[in-house]
Amino acid sequence: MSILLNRASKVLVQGMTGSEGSFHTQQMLDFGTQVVAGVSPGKGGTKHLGVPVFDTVREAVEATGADTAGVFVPPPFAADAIMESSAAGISLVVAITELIPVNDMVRARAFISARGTRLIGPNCPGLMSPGERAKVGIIPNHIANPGEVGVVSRSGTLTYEIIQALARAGYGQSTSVGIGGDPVLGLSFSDVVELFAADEETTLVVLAGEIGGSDEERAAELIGRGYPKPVVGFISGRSAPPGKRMGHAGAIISGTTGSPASKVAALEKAGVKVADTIEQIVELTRERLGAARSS
Amino acid sequence: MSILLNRASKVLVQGMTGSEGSFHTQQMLDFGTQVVAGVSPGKGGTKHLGVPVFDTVREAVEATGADTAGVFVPPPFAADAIMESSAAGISLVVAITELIPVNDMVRARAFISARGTRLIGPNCPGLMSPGERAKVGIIPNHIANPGEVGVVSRSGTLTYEIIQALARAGYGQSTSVGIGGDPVLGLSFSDVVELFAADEETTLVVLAGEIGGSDEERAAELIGRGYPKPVVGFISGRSAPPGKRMGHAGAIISGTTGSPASKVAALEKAGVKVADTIEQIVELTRERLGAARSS
Amino acid sequence: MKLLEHQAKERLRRVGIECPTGLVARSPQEAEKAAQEMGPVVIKAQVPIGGRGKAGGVKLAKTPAEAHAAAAAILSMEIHGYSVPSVLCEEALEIAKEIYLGVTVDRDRRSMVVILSFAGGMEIEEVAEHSPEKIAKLWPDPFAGPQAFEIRELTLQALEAVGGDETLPKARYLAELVPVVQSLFRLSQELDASLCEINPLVVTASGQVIAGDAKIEIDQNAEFRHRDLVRELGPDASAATSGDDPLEVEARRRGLTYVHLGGSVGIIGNGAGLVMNTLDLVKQHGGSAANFLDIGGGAKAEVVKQALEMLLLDPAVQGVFVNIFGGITRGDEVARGLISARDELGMQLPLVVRMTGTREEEGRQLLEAAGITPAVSAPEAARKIVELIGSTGSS
Amino acid sequence: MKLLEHQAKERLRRVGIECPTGLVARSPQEAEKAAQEMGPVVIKAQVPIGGRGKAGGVKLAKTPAEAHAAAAAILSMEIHGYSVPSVLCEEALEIAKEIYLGVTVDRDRRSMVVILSFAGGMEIEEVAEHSPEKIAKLWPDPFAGPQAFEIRELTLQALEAVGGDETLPKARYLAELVPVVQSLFRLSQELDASLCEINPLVVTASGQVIAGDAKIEIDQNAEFRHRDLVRELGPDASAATSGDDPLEVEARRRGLTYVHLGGSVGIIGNGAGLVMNTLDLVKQHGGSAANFLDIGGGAKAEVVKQALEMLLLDPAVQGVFVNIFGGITRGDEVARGLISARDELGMQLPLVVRMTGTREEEGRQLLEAAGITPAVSAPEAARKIVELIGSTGSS
Repeated sequence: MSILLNRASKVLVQGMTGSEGSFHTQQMLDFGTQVVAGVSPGKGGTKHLGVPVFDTVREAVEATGADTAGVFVPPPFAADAIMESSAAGISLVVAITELIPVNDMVRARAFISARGTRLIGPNCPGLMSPGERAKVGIIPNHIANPGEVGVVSRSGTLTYEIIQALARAGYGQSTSVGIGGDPVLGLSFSDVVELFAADEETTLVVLAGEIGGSDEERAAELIGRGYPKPVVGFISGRSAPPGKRMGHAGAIISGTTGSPASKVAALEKAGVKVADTIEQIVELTRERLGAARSS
Repeated sequence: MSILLNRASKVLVQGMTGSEGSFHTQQMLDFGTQVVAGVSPGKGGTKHLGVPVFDTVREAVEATGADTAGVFVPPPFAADAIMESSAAGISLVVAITELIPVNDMVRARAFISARGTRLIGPNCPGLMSPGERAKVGIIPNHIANPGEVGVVSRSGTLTYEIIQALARAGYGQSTSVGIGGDPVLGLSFSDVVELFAADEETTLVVLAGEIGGSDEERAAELIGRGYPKPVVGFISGRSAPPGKRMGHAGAIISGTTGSPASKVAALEKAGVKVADTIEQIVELTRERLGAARSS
Repeated sequence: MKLLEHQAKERLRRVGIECPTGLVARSPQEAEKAAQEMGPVVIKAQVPIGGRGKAGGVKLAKTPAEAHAAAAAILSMEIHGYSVPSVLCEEALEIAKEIYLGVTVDRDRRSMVVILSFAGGMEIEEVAEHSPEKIAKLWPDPFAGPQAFEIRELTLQALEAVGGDETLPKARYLAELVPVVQSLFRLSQELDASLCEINPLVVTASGQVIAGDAKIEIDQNAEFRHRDLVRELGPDASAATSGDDPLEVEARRRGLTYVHLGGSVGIIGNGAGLVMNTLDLVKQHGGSAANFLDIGGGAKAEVVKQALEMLLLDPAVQGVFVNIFGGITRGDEVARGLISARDELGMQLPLVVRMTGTREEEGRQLLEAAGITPAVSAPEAARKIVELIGSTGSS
Repeated sequence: MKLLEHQAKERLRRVGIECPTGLVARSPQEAEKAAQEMGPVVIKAQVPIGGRGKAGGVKLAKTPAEAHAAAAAILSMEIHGYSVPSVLCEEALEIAKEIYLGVTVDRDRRSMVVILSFAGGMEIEEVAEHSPEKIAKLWPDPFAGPQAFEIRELTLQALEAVGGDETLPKARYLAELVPVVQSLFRLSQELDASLCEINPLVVTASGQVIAGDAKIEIDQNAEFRHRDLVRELGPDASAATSGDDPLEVEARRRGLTYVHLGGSVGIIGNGAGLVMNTLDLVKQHGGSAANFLDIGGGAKAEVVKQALEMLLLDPAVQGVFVNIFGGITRGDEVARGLISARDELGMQLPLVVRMTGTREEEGRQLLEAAGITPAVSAPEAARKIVELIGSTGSS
């Protein structure tokens, strides 16, 4: 098993005919993902990469039964694409696009929340369930490794680092989820941590946070109320000077929450071992799980 | 019994300290209505007509448990008042105010629908349950008469005519509801007719429509699918020339629905006897109910 | 309040909707000059009423001389009762396709509705009546407005409804209509418009999408939010909403809800339903109503006086029937207004008053003291006024 | 993109929020003339940075001569690294009360937030830190915006939080703040502002509610929707968002996501999380990072070249560590950018590259062909660059 995405998931890709959309759809297909439709307004009725293309998500859903959407459309149109999938009944939307105006995301988030749609991202690497040969997003195929560790991270590239380091030590992933680095996101750490709790395949969770916001603190609260699996934590940005804005990740340290110290303290209070380096994530995982079984 | 409003209803009045609000709140109190609060921003903490006044509906609801609101505030502020009551958990809002901009009402209607609040009006006389000594709105007290007829009408003054004519013949009302004459309304004829179906006290329903829209036609459809009580219909505006706009009631005849002929035909097809005059409403009521019992 | 075409297009331009270059001319000379600057132009009567095309109020002029002649002809016209103070001289478009686009209120849905049809142009009303399936509709969330994806869905639906349209590639329609619809909707909200309509939305031979004509009507209940616009457009714009009848225009100037019907019994009542029923009663008793006049809820004496004055402007009125059932309206206020109006205006015509409801007794006493006997019921009052006017009065 | 005070106030005025009369002066003479017209004025430095009051950039001038002197002093200042090209001469307000009002993004709530406090003015940051309970917040529906009733509830909450305020009667506060908050929110939406702030919102001795100061910052991701504004404000406004560091200003001019940190190891990476982790790694290995520079997802060779060029502008940089983990970013693109930049810029400093992920192999081959050996892991790369720079390099 896995969370959010499995071999039965039927994926459509919004913006599939664009350059990024094409490249990564091919990667998703190569990985084994059931990509059943592309959506590009005006190109309905054609095929691309062997996948039928539709003008609207609604048509794609009606024709193919798609339940999951990957969003690769450019920033000015991305929030609309997210809302379109939600309105058409897609249950999980994965928005890869970065640089979406924050107001657009505030509105899209309100729109999809009212319709019960789950969103991952935006400005995220997406998610991958290696044992299910299913991925939506841009996590490189070659680092995937089926296994028992659930990974949830804010950052894209850091997620890859962690997956790769775990893989080298022989630990695979049930599902890896990059929740994204924008100020306004879909699923939070808490949401994903809760999903991992209920997933049989997952035996340990790696939570990789960073400075800014208080999503890590809230996940710590959740874990502190009793969590059935070991959790390994990691917080990046510890050497960032307070008050410096670290890129469009919107990582602004404000008040006492948001600082690396606050996040580490909250996690440790909840009984989470917090690693100082990526190498230490692997060590703590080994400590908790014993020698790798999937290697 | 009655529909929507009974002796247990706790009513707050928005705009109670204004001239219309004061006058009609006194009438409501005289009728026996439990008016538990007034809301006038800035006058919170005072009393008016012996009733405590609050700055916000939320405070009034918290302090008094009010569940029903009457809106007497001027048109520019009326839609906001409706939304305020809805947001504070009021379950029935009765908006008397007329001349509210239609866009305001479209928005208010969407707002309250999302919260499950019932709205009567705007631009309506409100409702009255004589046997329960409860009224919200402006239906004159002296015409009230407890009884078994449920009255639902678009027009305010026409409602009074009908109540009075029925009363003179000895028929009282379970509840009389004026749903209002604006283009964008809360409860429709269908909604009220459905409520009357389930009310034990009500043995016959008088439905008084007018030209414009297709609410009467849709109520006829509902009745046509099987309705447990006799219904007497009436349509005013039969001598209005087609295409003439009859005041801010927004009564524009468009296409084939909306015309008096269409409405009368739809009602008759559903088995509803349609009266030509108010006197005939009384006659048809007598035909269906026999001699008045409440006289 | 209706905007003239050129006023409406000015608003469309402000929200980014493409409109043809145009100049307003108040004389044939100005029209000639415009044509000298612009080349071939269409000369269009600026009147706040539909159907001007069929009435001859729109002419193509290929040369300045033709522009002069066309403007002279149109400026001397009367179109459905309106004189033509100005014409709009617009660059002539090479029309490849006419689309209908409108935003208005859908009372059955309690919502705003966006209406789109690829069978646009002058025949849209016929389409609406005989082939309503060719019209696609969208009911947007009033706060969010129509989203881009919703407009693409609407566009596809409208295209399918006419079996497709090849004037532009599908991708262009899907892209071009999104900002036009969003801007038009936004404009309708900003202006509190009860109608914002572009008909035709023209696709030109070169593939440009541009507003051929535009109608904007402001919700009269929302005029308090648009004082500047009311001032800018002047009282005629407000007055024009009710139609082309001079009495109705006058009534609007006075702020009264009045419809001229042409009979001999002047009607004043409170509440649209009651007034409509009063019309029905007068007809049932063999009379003919001169008008619909609703003084609304809570009318004060001054409004009643204004209403009576209004009725007396209609030379066909031979008697007046006042029908008041007081809820929010109070009998004493109505009585005071009637008495002072009758006295000040020196009214000699028969006056029948039926009054009941709130402060009925006080009103009745005032009327009786002034020598006016109220009727006991509305049907009785109807019978009485028809009797008093006599058979000569019915038209 | 930050607006200067006078630019922000111009926007407030357009949406109906009252602001003091003001004139922009670029010389002491102009300030003197303004004071002659306006009477006593406040002279305020127009710089895109907070804290100018404490830095002496705001002076009261009671006479034209004082205005001349104050403007001369302020125009020759440097405030947190910014020269002062102009001052705003504003009518002096008789301040009875200072309110804080702001609209910004609340990332924890995934929402816009309206912030209101009756403990406004210069001390708001202290209030936020030590008495956060004195600040009231509202999270409006993003489509509907704050409703009037919600603003009244917010106002009451803010009043209660400070134990009431008698400067104005409660009814006036409830009435006056509604349009100000609604207009400010609408403005924030129209401008895609990440921050719209009025601090202080002044209640004057005569009871007028008026914006004393205003800050507006536009979301840089939304600048594509505000091309006109970007053009109007010029590149300095965009550049100012990241702070007052000249290197950061320059980076913004080049469109790079860069933060100056002051150490000796120049850092380039893709993804904020990875770059932050790279900083941590450098520190863990005894080095000090010169900067944060995130080339983002899918960066092309040209961007990589720009990034390297940027790093070399920092004289403290003694070596460069490039850390790329390709997802949407491709190794070959990064390699091409690095090689051409190194060659064109004639870069002599140590360069350590760690590259893995999408098109890793192609990138690695390109680097090796150009004589750059990639490190096998990020920690190894960190160790290597710190070694190459040597102990003299760490600050």
